[in-house]
Amino acid sequence: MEPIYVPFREANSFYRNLYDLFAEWSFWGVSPIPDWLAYFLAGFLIVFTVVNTVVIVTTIGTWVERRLIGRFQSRVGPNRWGPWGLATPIADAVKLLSKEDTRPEGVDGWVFNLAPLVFIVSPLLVFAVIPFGEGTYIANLNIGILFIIAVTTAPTIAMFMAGWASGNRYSLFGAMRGVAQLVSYEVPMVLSIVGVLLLSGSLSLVDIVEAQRIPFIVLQPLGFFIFLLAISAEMNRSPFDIVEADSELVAGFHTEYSGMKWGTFQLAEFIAPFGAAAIITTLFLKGWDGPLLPSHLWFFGKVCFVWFVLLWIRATLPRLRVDQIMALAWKFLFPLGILNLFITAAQVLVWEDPTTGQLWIMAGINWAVAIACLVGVSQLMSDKLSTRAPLAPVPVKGARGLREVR
Amino acid sequence: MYGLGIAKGLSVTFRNLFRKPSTIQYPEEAVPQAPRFRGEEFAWYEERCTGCASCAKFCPLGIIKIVTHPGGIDVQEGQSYAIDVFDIDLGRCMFCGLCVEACPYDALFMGSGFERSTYRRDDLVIPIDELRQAEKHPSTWFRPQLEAKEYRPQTGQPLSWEEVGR
Amino acid sequence: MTTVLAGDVIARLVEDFIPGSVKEWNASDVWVKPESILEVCTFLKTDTALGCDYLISVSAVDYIEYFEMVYHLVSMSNNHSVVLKAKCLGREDPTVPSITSLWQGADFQEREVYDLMGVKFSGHPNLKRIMLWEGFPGHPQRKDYLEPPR
Amino acid sequence: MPIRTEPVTINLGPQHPSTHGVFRMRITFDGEIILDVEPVFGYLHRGSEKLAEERTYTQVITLTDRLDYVSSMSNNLAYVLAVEKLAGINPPERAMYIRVIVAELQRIVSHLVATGFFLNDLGALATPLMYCFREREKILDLFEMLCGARITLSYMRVGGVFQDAPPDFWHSLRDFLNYMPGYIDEYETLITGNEIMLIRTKGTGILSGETAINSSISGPILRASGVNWDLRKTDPYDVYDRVDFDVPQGTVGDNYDRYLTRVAEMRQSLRIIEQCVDQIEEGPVRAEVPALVRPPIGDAYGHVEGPKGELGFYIVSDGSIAPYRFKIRSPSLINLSALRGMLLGSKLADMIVTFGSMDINMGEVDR
Repeated sequence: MEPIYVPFREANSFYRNLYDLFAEWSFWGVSPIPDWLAYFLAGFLIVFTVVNTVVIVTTIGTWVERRLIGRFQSRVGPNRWGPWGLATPIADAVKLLSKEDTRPEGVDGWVFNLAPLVFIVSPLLVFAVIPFGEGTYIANLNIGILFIIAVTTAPTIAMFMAGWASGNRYSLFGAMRGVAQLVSYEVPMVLSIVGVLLLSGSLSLVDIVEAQRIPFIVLQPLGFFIFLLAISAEMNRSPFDIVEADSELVAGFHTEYSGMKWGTFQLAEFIAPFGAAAIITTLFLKGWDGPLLPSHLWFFGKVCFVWFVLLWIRATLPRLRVDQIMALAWKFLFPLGILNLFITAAQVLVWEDPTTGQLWIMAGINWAVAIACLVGVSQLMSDKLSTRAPLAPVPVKGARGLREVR
Repeated sequence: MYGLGIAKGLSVTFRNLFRKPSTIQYPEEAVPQAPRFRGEEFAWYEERCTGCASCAKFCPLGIIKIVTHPGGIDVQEGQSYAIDVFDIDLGRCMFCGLCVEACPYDALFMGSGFERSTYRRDDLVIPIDELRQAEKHPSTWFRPQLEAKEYRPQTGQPLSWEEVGR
Repeated sequence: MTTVLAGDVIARLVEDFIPGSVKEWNASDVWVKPESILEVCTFLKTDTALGCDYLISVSAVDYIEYFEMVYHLVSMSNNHSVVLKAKCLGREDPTVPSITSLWQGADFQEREVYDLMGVKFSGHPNLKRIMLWEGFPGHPQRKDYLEPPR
Repeated sequence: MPIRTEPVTINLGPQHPSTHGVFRMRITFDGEIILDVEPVFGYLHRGSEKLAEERTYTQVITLTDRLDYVSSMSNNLAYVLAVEKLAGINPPERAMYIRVIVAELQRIVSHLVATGFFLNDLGALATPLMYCFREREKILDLFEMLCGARITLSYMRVGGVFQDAPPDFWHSLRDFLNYMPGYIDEYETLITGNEIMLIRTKGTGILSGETAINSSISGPILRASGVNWDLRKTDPYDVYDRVDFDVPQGTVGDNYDRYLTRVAEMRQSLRIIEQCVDQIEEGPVRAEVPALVRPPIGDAYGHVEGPKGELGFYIVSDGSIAPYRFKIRSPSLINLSALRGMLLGSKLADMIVTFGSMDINMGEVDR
């Protein structure tokens, strides 16, 4: 009887053997266990390992992040718990788990509780499609990139749920800002990804990595720049962390949370940079490919390097204002994204399957365009900066009255 | 130019990555104190103190409690009273050192401790016998004669009442 | 050096501009009738020779029989300072015209004087207590203020 | 078609990460734009003016430390100058030089704190703040060497300073003068050119010169609005007329100018300290003043150019050992009166930055 669905079609894939292993299992007298159970067990085993490795790497990541930011600020960082503070993540986890999970009154019940769960789903889902090494990935979807783009929009809803449910004005401010920012940064992100797709020709991440004879960062500098800004805006990382801007909105949408609910938010916020770094390595830095060392080490090394750059930016740069962030998205990244798209499309049209020589020409053109755009737009920005007319005070009829929106 | 300022800022923080962090691990390493440090282990020399209570009068918060009765060493010349109670309420003291400044006989000195913490408020009151038995490391605050001797209260030897006079 | 204008010089200037407003003067201060403070200050601010365009501080002193309002003014252009005083007799509710219309800086200082000393300022945009809460009984900085029994 | 919006009122409460102390603002927002600001304070009111009436002239010094708890040297200096004007005492030469050195050191400390927290309000995750505090610690060590305390110093007395500086104070001051300009350059490279900082602070929180003079603003905020008024130049006290320094000024009077003025003032303070250290000679540091000084009946107003602005003390004496009336002209309280004008129409993020750039110290506002 033909099994209903053969999940791992590739013959030699790692999961196929695992699935076969489970297929011959028999317990409680039921000789070969039903097909769907074997599939479920194999899948569960894989997903369980991947999710746990991601969470553990993130907890170690929190320790590394706090030590590194400490070093950036000429201080030492946590070093009390365990040797060099290595037990700090465990201590944090225990504290968060044992901390009282307060629920302020006037809070919209189950929306308040559901928000953290929805928030943590998306950074974890991203790892479903990412190829960690030569053949090791959970699923090689042929629409991998589309899946990632779809998944990275989930935090928008979670943010708004949290902001709205906690009934605190600062959270509502944070949630409104978060929704506006995430929605308006989807567009430049997708545009920069499309630039990469044009060159690689297929949506599946494995094919994108294989198509990169030259890492796409060299071929697509403008795309990489836009994608870096957009992805750090998606995760509310440093220059764009207006959602939980601690100097303005106390803690944004997760002000009213405490205990493990707050812990889930923080965990999601610390997983997101690893997810972003993984996407950047697969899309722009040729994923697992590299001479000598095994592919997993290359992948992990590149992810850590990109993660360090994100952290470095977080430790240094101040925050942009809400309207400046939106202006940056729509007036700066969006046109550049379209320009980058046109140029890449033209190049792909001109050279059908480009030889490495032609690839280098394309790289040269793209770099020239990128530098020209950055310098040109910066002149526009800087003289716009100096002539910024101060906002006139806003006339309002009565405090409670209607008000025309300009 | 757009981006150049940010790049320079990033280079500053990166350079700082390789500098020695300036944190001092407090319980293990102590912060070096200056000899004039106004701390809380008061050094009080009963031999020098005549019970004139000018320190109690001059303290802005009035937290020094002195009870004396005539009958000190040389009552005829009215030289000094016998002191029954001399306690300083550290719970309310702000370590301004005006009492040390007001003492005409150099009997009271600031100390250089700062780690006295207790669970009950009235344990913070230093009674007279504790002042008597305490090892006397007088701080050189407002005492130029100690400073002339290059005396280091944190590391030096305890001083007896003859050596601290003007 | 900020020269302190002599009392009689200012007194003469103010007297012939607003007759009957100056009460007395000494080496450096001028005492003025409380009701005419606003006119005197307008004169001090607008007059070109004096041109005191910078109000330093507004303070009140409680001399038991009367409250004395003290205004320190400085002219930035010709770098001289003027000290203007006014005695408001009686303790019940001394009122003095507010000078916030001339200098916006006086707003908080007058509210503080009202809050702590109890001198009312007629014409002040929102004369409310600034340091203490609304229902605080009495004005603590008066000499005869007794703490309510704990 | 008018969209029906409803203004929301937020209590930027006494307990908020960026109110630099216990300060509350009742703000009415329409979306992110501020419609109305109403500052509420008094949470830190300790009644220092009333307390001073029961303390002798020397005991009041400990009160003045706690006014602007970030610059206690300048507070002491202002008070001591007022009492000396009242009692007609002039301190010896060396004391005046030491006073100017320590007041300028305190100005650097206050400006470091102001700049550090200004960047923190901008969102720079405390990196510049940690650098500024690292330098501040070195100055506090100098103060500890000098008078035994780091924050509440009470170092000055009527008629001079209570004790001369120990010899190793001068060596470490010399080292400090050598390496500090390097650190200030480091802040400049980290912050001044930063485009995000430029976008966030240029053109926000504008305070024009006329409104500044009208609301009797003083200090770096006044000079950032282009008004050339610095007490150290217009009414020099101690030895400020013997040292030459220039007064940095801004043009537009927005947050960026205020930040630049403070950083430039730090450099000028270093210049002043260097000249004082060269010009100082040996000599007594305290005039012959009785411990319970009794100034004659009368009143006097002494002021000093503190880091936050003109800090003045109006003291009325009735001949007894305690001041009859002790009025503090606090620059932060008066600088607050311009806050409303600067914030109307700006956004929530600008409001935090503008409030940070005004460097208000609540100890001085509420007294």
